[in-house]
Formats: sequence, structure tokens, C-alpha cells
Amino acid sequence: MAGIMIYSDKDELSFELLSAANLISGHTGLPINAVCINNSEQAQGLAARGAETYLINNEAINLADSKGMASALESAAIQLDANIILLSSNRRGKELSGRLAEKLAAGCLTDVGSIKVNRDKIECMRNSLGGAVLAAQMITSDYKIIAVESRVFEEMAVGKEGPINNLKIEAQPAELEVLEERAKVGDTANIESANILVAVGQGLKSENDMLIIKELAEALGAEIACSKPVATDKKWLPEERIIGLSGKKCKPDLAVILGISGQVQFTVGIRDARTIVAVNTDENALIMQMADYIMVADLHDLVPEMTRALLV
Amino acid sequence: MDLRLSKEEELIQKAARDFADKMIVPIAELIDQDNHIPEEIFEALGDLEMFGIPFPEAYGGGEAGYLSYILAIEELAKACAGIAVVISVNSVGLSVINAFGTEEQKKKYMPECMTGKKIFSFAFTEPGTGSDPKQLSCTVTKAGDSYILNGNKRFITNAGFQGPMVVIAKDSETDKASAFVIDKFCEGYSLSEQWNKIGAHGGPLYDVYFDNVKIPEGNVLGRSGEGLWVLKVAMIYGKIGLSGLFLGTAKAAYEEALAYAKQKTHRGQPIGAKFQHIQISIADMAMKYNACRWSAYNLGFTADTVKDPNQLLREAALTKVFVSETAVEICKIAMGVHGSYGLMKDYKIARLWGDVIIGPQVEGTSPLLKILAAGIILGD
Amino acid sequence: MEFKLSKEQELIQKTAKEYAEKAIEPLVNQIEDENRVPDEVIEGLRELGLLCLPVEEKYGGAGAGFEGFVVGLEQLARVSGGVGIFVSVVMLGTSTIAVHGTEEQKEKYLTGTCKGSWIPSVAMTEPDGADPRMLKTTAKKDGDHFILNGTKRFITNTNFAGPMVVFAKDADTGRINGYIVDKFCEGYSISEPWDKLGSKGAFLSDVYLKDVKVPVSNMLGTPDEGFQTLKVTMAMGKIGLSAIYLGNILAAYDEAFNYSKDRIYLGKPISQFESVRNSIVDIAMKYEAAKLMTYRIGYLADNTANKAKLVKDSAMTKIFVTETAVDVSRIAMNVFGSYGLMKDYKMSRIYRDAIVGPQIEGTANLLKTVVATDMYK
Amino acid sequence: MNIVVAMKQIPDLQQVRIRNRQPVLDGVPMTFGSIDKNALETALQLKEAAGGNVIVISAGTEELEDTVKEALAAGADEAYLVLDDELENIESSVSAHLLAELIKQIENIGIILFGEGSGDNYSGQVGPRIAEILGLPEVGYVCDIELEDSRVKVTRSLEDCEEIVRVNLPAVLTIMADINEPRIPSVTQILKAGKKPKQILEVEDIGLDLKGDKKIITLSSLAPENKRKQITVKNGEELVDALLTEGVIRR
Repeated sequence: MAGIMIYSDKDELSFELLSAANLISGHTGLPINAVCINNSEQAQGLAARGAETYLINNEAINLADSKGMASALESAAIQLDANIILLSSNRRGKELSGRLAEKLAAGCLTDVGSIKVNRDKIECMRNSLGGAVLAAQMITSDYKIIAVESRVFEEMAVGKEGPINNLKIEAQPAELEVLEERAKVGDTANIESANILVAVGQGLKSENDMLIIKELAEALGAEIACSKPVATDKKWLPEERIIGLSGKKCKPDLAVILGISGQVQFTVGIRDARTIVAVNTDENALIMQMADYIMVADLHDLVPEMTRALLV
Repeated sequence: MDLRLSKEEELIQKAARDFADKMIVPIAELIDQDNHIPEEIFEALGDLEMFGIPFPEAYGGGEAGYLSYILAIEELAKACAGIAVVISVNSVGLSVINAFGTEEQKKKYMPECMTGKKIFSFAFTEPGTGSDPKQLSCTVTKAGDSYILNGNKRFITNAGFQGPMVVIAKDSETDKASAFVIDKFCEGYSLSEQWNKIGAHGGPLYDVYFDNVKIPEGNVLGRSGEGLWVLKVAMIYGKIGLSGLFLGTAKAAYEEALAYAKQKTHRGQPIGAKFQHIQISIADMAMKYNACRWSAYNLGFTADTVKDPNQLLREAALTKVFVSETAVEICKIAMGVHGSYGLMKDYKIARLWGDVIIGPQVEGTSPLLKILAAGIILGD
Repeated sequence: MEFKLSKEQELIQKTAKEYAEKAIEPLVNQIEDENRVPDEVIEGLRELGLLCLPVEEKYGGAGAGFEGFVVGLEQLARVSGGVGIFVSVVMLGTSTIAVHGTEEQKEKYLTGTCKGSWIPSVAMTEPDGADPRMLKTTAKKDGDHFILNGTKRFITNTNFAGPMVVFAKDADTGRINGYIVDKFCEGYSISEPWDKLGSKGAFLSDVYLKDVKVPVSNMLGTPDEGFQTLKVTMAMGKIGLSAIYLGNILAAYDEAFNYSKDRIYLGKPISQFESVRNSIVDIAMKYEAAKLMTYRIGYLADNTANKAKLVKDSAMTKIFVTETAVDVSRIAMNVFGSYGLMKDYKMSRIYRDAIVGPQIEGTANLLKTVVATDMYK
Repeated sequence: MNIVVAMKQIPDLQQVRIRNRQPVLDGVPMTFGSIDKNALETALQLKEAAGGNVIVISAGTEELEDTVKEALAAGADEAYLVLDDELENIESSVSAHLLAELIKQIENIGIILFGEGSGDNYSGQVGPRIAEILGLPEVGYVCDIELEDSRVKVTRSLEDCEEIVRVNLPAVLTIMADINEPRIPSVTQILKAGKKPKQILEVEDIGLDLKGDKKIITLSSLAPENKRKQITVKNGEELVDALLTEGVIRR
């Protein structure tokens, strides 16, 4: 029994998983099976990227029911003879991984930030202790479930066409029903995909000062993000813009970090940025140690100055 | 010795700190300006049972002891001295009722004064006498099964809030002092304008006038003629509260200075990293705060374990003098770290400066308390 | 939280107090004049377990922890500051070895001190100062030995046989390490004793090390642990001093209190005068604060696994207690008036002793910068 | 109806320092993870609306007996604990089995609540795993709960949308941190915490082999290396110039 199976509810994430599967397959020679549930568009996308694709068409399988979904993927894994299962570490993916792992008596790693294959050993890196440390871990059980964070792998490029097979799976009766699905109100910024981020923290004195931040962000072509208290305590920005352990993990080309002291709960979400600028009044602030460009200054002085410098 | 906080002590401290951070800190400046604490704050503090920490559960208290009481007062005072003053004086009233009150008096007055809706006062000081008990001029005269109270009291905290007040007055016939509980705003009770106090705003002071206030016989507190015993107990518990209070002020001053020294730069370098005298100031404050802290906590522990009132009074007086005087020193050092900025009301240290100087002046000035403690130490 | 000595600690306090009053008090002047703690006192302390309070029982110590140590030392130092320093340096030597020593080193030197006749010393300071980065004493590796050369200044207990922990710089790597030297070995010599202003009684001299040969096995800790060892020593020294000057405060308190009751002025004891009463209360108040700080550092030392971490708290305590001791001595002196100046009165000695505290083991201002640096980390 | 809240004892992360890329846990006090406190608050609000008991379950080292007072003080009625000093850094699969055993001891369960992730590892597995062990439906990332008779209507917050789901009880729910703000416990609640009923199980009672059933091995665990340029700039202009030169921004 050996093989790789990938699944995600999101098309683009499944294309990323395909890259991850290719990495593992490259070292181990294991076959790759891409599974789609009630989503033929995704199946075509995966096939176009060269995957051996299995489409499960059974409207009785409810995407929102982790129980039924786990059961469907369990039988897919058995039918496809796959023991390494790659899932996306988005919210649906994380719910599913725990449940599926329990079904398969599998070890499971979620929020995996990178994968290294050492002969046939798959080493996963993930944050632990609130982001204070990065742990390299390996699953030793027969079945292995790995949920990979978004943007860790590039989407697989379109190439040689793979086949689309139909896979027949019995649906379990769902104990829940979806009454409604609605778009999130208000802010829909996706700070994870932004190339430049301006992040503000508790150094910001009042909500009015958000204006100068907006001006700077516009001048830079950046999205605005924040540390947790700015959104949860002060409510100056929506929760979608929180960077950190319980927020988003971002890897922009440039992060301009203003008035954030740099507790690990925050830095864990930004430390993979390519270039980091830190502005803080305290030169000993932790954030300064992880910056490429350091400036000891009050952000209220610096931000307008920087905006002006950008606009000349 | 075991100097770790128990889980319960730690949680009470944390509850007070969380409440202070969330509810008091944002409006502390406003309280200082308006000299007024919003009623919601009292009610919320009542819900958290911050008014009744050391008092028996049977009367609505927490029965958590005086160490926990000091831990909580410290946290609240760190955010706003005025709120801590109100609680401390309220606790003085509760303490004496708890010690001397009849079952009936306890049932009537204690529970309501732990909710934040009624607040106790304690009235002893008078305009002509300062705090000398032998020269009391407030008098009561027996008339049937009541007493008639006349006279003035000075600098009475919480006198403007609804609730009971303990009054020490002299019996016109026996010439002995007794303690009475009255309801504020009863007939014949009136107040002066507020005193314009230098700091600890929010717990305003008034003079109180009694004009033929009728007190039922059942409202004598303790035995008739034993008013000075009541006073002694009040002094003990007042000093416990104030020790916690000025410990909190000292901590606030220290933390302000520390934050300022990290933030304020001089030619691109924070002053705390650049100047040795700032570093020495920070260490001095930390050291002095530590000494205050163990003294105050020790007083709380003593109050929970020691029964001898003289020993407790000695400890309470010494600790209050030490903590309040040291708090002034700490605040002075913190002011030094701030330079001219410390003089500006935009900076919290300016407010703390007004708060902290109150410590050595109230509930017995330092020299007066030393005379009192000397009597106990020298055993004469 | 519980501010209460355990029964055992109360008993240590009582034993130390009784022994100090009975056996040390009559010899105090002799100890001062000869600048030496008499052998019978050392033996007495050893027999009662007061010499090695914090050393583990398996090496012959009392196993009383540091809280027991500060409580006991306070009472000894109350009677004689010199004996206080003597005992404190024994603790310093044994603790440094106890924290970073090997089992063999501990077995040999701790047992030799607790059960034998050795008295340890610790040598860090040099004529150029006490900054560890400026140490000039060198240790040069030579086969299975190190060769030590250099001069150490103001070292206590150098006149007794026993181990001396010498901090020296490795001539090759530049790293600082502690080495256990047997005093009076070949190449070891000492200067005439320094004539100190106060806290007299513990022999204090310079030490000359000339080609002193130390086996490799006598190095303390691993080569890269040297700085930690040094930190431990620094922290421990300050714990000892805190207890000594707490004892000094207690002595001043006792003296002033008793004098105020005995001394008659205008027909009544001066304790009836407000200014004197005020002074007594000030002393009582300051003693309480210093006591809580000192007992707390003892408690902390017992409850901190990594003793090097105590540097900040022990420094704060030492500054507070030693400076308070000077304040208290001044106040007590005022109670005595001119009589306090006379050597016939114990107060004069206590006063001289007090000023020693803030000057040694790092002056107050130096230590404050150390504390502040730690707080800014 | 009993409402069960699972909480995890973790070191107070604010106090963890890093030395030589290793976390220093010496002397760091234990506490409950912050999202767990939101889960508890959710349970308390449900109880206030519909009655029942709030029962905290947790597995951890002996210190847990003290730590659990935080939850009992905040208003939980009862605690079911597995205590063992071996229970440190245990895998999600082991936690799930221990907690599932505790849940089996409790009757008449309506809702089992989890935080969406623990404060330290944040892997979010234990809730779904327990749902699987107990064969219950599960909804994750809940930001709103409305009780109906034998069902519950919840809002699940996904990355790009919200989903309103009706689910049969008993069910496992994992909640988001922004669902509420945990209350501050009152003094008498704090003092009563230690006296509330506690059921304590030993690992042997459950018959789980802690060491034998390892599914994950940790190869290394280090603070991430920081290789940054660390260039100090003096003003905004200099900063912008540097960024332009590096090519990360364009005017």
C-alpha cells in the first residue's frame, strides 16, 4: 500500500498541493492521485496540470459536514491505495484533517509551512509554542496526513494532460444542513496575497491616525494589516487584517511594520517576508531584531515623511 | 515562608488588573478632570465583589482576607487612586461594623455596602480638633430612646454617596466618646461644598454638618462610651487600605518612568539606554517598589493571622508610613526621569504626582503615626 | 503567600542568637583587635552547623537552604560584623563549588569545610578593579595542569587553610573560569592584612599567585560555563552581605532602643521625648523593610534553579539593605548623642561597620546600572 | 443539558523567552490558552440562556489541578481531569483519546466546545478527532450560536464567506476568538473555585499507553534563525531610497 492523495475544497489550493505531491513523488516515486468532490471544474484544472484525477460526483456528500467528508476521503484513500494524504490547511482543510486522521489512526500535522523530503522521510516544519519555535516533525504512523498552508508551494503549472476518472463513493447521512451561505460583510482584503504590507500596532495613538497610514499604503501600493489588539481590542481594523498566530501568515515582498513591539504571536505571521522594515520608538523592541531596515522613530512623525518621499 | 501567591490570590489580583485595564484606564484621565467616578464603575466593581474582599461571606463578602484585599487595591489604585480611596474608606466602615456591630446592624449595613450601590463613610476628624480624640466637639444627647447628634465633621470621604456613616461623637452627659451608625442624607444631615483636593480625584471630600440628627438607640456601634476602640480599629483598617493604595501609585509611577525611559530618545537613542543616571533612577525605583511591596503584602498577611490589635496597629502604622513616604520618593524619581514633560498634564506622571503626596498626609500624618507606633514599640 | 518562618528556621534563628550572645559577644573586642575569628568560635559554629548552613547534608552541611542561612547569619552579624563576613565568605566559597563543582570537587572541598578544618575563600577582585572583563590573572594550560599567575586584592579568609576559588583568564582562549586553588600551596603568598575601617574580624589581604600549579580537574565547571560561575558567585556574595547588614541594622535598633530607655535626661528617660521616639520608629520601620527584602532573597535563592539568575534581585536587595543600614546607623547615632562616639559604646562599632556595606561587592551606583541593564533586556 | 468545554494547560506564552534559539520554560507559569477562555465564555453564555451545567475537561500535569481554578472561578460548575506528570507535550491523538474518555463519563451532553486551536500548537485537531471518536457531528470556526430545541444553529466563519449551519445535538463545536470577550471572575467565584466538584482520572484508569503509541516524532525544535540585514536608517527619505535601490518598491 503506498501512494499520495491530495484534496482541497479550493481549486487554487489543490493546484498548490499538486506541487507538494510532486515534490514527494519525485523523491519516493509514489503515484499521485488528485481527488475532487462535486467539482468538475477543479477536476479539469487538476487534469490540465497533469494529475491522475478522481472526481467524486455524489450530491449527498455535504462539503460542510466534516463527518461525511472524512468518511468519503477515507474510502477514497482505501480505494486508491494512498497512505500519504495532503490537504490544504485552510479552515475546512484543518477540520477535515483531524477527523480523517482519527478515522485512519493516522498522525497528522496541520499548518505545515514547508516540506523537506529526506530519502523517503517527509519532514514537515510547523510553528509551535505559540510561534516561538519552529519544529521539524515527521509522521511515523502508516497513514500520514499533512495539511499544508497556502502559498507554501506555487500552483502547479498547466502541462501534460492527465486523465479524469470517476470514483464512486457512498455518502453518509449528514447530521447537519447548510441553511445559508453569505459573503463576509465589509472588508474583503486578502492580506495574504498582497506583495506589500503596512502593518500597524499599538504604537498607533488614535483611530484618526489611520488616515496617515492609508496615505502611506496608497503611496506604496500596499494593503494595511495589523497586530491582534488593533482589531480585537481597539476595533480600528477588521479581524481579517490580523497578522499572527491566530491571524494570517503573510509572506509579502515588503512588510513595513509600524509601532509593533514584536511578540512572537505577531512575528510568526510575518517573519517570512522578504524584506522587513521596522519603525519603533523603542530601539530594543523585539521587532528590531528581525528587520532589514530599522528606524527608531515615532510612527506619527515618520509616516507622513515617508509618504512625501514616495510621492516626490 | 512561602512568597508565591496562591492560585486564588493570583486570580483576584488578575481580576482587579483586568478590570482596571479594561474599564478604568481608558477613563482615568476623565475621572481626574471631573473629580467624578461614573456609577457604572461602582456597580461593575460591586459585581466583581471588589468592595467586600476581606469580609465574611455571611454578609455578602468574599472572605478572601486582607492580603487579597491589598493585591486588589494595588491594581485598582495603579489605574486610578480615587477609586481605591472610595473602596478603602468603604472598607473602614465595613471593618468596624464587622468588628463591633450587632447581628442586626451587620445584616442591615454590610451587604448593601458591598454592591457598589451604597458606600460607607467614617466621620471622626473635626474642624477644631484635627484628629485628636480627646477634643471631640460633636455631641449626642439622650432623648428618650434616641440620641440627638449635633456638630461638624471635616474632610469626610464618601460623604456625598448614599449609604451609612459611622460617626464618633461625645455623650454630653458622660463626656465619653461613642460610635454611631447613621444614614447619610437623613434629616439634619448636610454637606459643605467639595474640598478641592490636590489629587486622588473621584473620591471627593466634604465637611458634614449634623443639625439635630436623630439616632435610634439601636444604632450605637459597640458599647456606649467605647467610641475610641472603634476609632482604633478604623485606624488599623484604614492604614491597610492606604498601604495597598499607595503601593499601586508607586507602581504606576515606576512603570510610567520605565516606559518613558524606553520611549523618549535623545539624539536617536532612548534615554534609558544612553544615560547612566536614568538607569540608576530606574533601579532605585524598582528597589524601593520591591521594599514597599513586601511590606504591604506582609501587612496583609499579618492582618489575616495576627489577633493582637496593638501589634496590628503598630504594623499598620509603620507600613503605611513606609509605603506612603517611599511612594513619594519613587514618584519624585519618576518625575526626574520625565524632565519637563512630567509637568504637563498630558503625561500620567503629572496626575500621579498629585495623588502620591496625599499618602503621608492622611489618616494620620507620618510624624503623628510615628508617635503612635513609638508608644507601642517602647511599651509605655 | 505566607510570611512565616518555618519551625526549623525559627530554631536556627534561636540557636544563632544564643550562640552569638554567649560565645561571640565576650570576644568581640578581641576579634576586632586581632582581626581574626578565634579558632574556638570557628569550631563552635561548625559544631552547631552555623558555619555551613546552606551546604547539603550529604557533605556535612546543615541543609538549611538560603532562607535558613540569612536568618542565621543575621543573628551572628548582629553581634559581630566580622564573624558575619567570615561566615558569609565560607558560604560564598562552598556555594560556588556546590553549584558548578563536580561530585569529586564537592566531596573533597565541601566535606573538608563542613567536617574538616578548611575555610574557603573566593578571589575575583584585582588591583585594577572588579570588572571581570579586565581580569589580569591568567591560567595557562600546561599538560594536565593550569599555571596561575597574578595578584588578587581584598580577599577574605586568606589566612586559613582550605580551597580558594580563583577567577582567572585562560591565557590561550581569553575565557574566564574559576579554579580551585589550595591556599598555602607552592607559589601562594599573602600581603599584610588590610586595616579596614569597620566590619573587622575577618582577615583581609591581597593574594599573590606565582606559577601556582592547579590540576586540570580543579577547574570549576566546563570552560564555557565560567561566566555563569562568576554570576553565581556575585549573586551569592550579595545574599550574604544583605544578611550581614540586616544584622547590623538589628544591632543598631537594639542599641538605640535600650539606650533610649536607660538614658535619663531632665529626670526622665529620653524615650519620652518625641524626637527620640520618632527615631526609634524610623529604625523599626526600616528594619522591617530590610528584613522582608533579605528573607525574600533567601526564599528566592531556594526556589530558583539557576542561581545565576539571582544577580538582579540579589543586587537590589544588597543595595537596599546596606544603604538602609547606613541610614539606620545615622539615626541610632543621633539617639546616643556624644556617647555614640565613644568606643565604650557598642554603637560606635556598629556605625563603623555600617559604612562598609555599600562600598563592597560592587558600590551601590555600579550595581544599580547592573540592575537597570537587566531590566531593559 | 450539560455543556462540555475542553481546555488545554499551556505555559504563559507572554513569559517564554528564547535563549540560544531554545525556549526557556523554566519558571514560566501555566495557564489556559486564550481561545479556550473564549470557548468557556461561550459555554457560560449558553448556560445562562438555557440552563444546564458547564463542565470543563482537561488533561495535563499535576499543576492542572491548580490551573483549572481559572476555569472554575470564571463560572464552570465542575471539572473532569486526567492528571499525570507524563502528560506534557502530548500528541493531539493522545489528547483526543484522553478527553474522549472523560467525555464518556459525563451524561446528558448537549454541546462540546473547543477553541479553534490551542494557544501553543494551534493545530486544531483535537476537536474534530474527538467528534470522530464519539461519532458526533462537528462544526468548526463558529462565530455565532443560537440554541434551538434539540439542535443548534451556528455560523461558521470561513476564509471568504460565512456559512449558517443547523446541526443535531450532541455536537462538537470549535469557536473563534472573536465570538465573545471572556468575563472577569468575581472574588467569591475565585474562592469557591477550589471547592467545586472535580473528577480526577489517572492515565492507568483509561488504559492508554502514552509512550507506545507515538505517531509523530519531533526532529528539532528551534527558534527560527534571523538573518536580516539590520541596517539602521535615520529618516523617511533615506528609508525610501534604500527600498527603491533594493527594488522592493517603485515610485
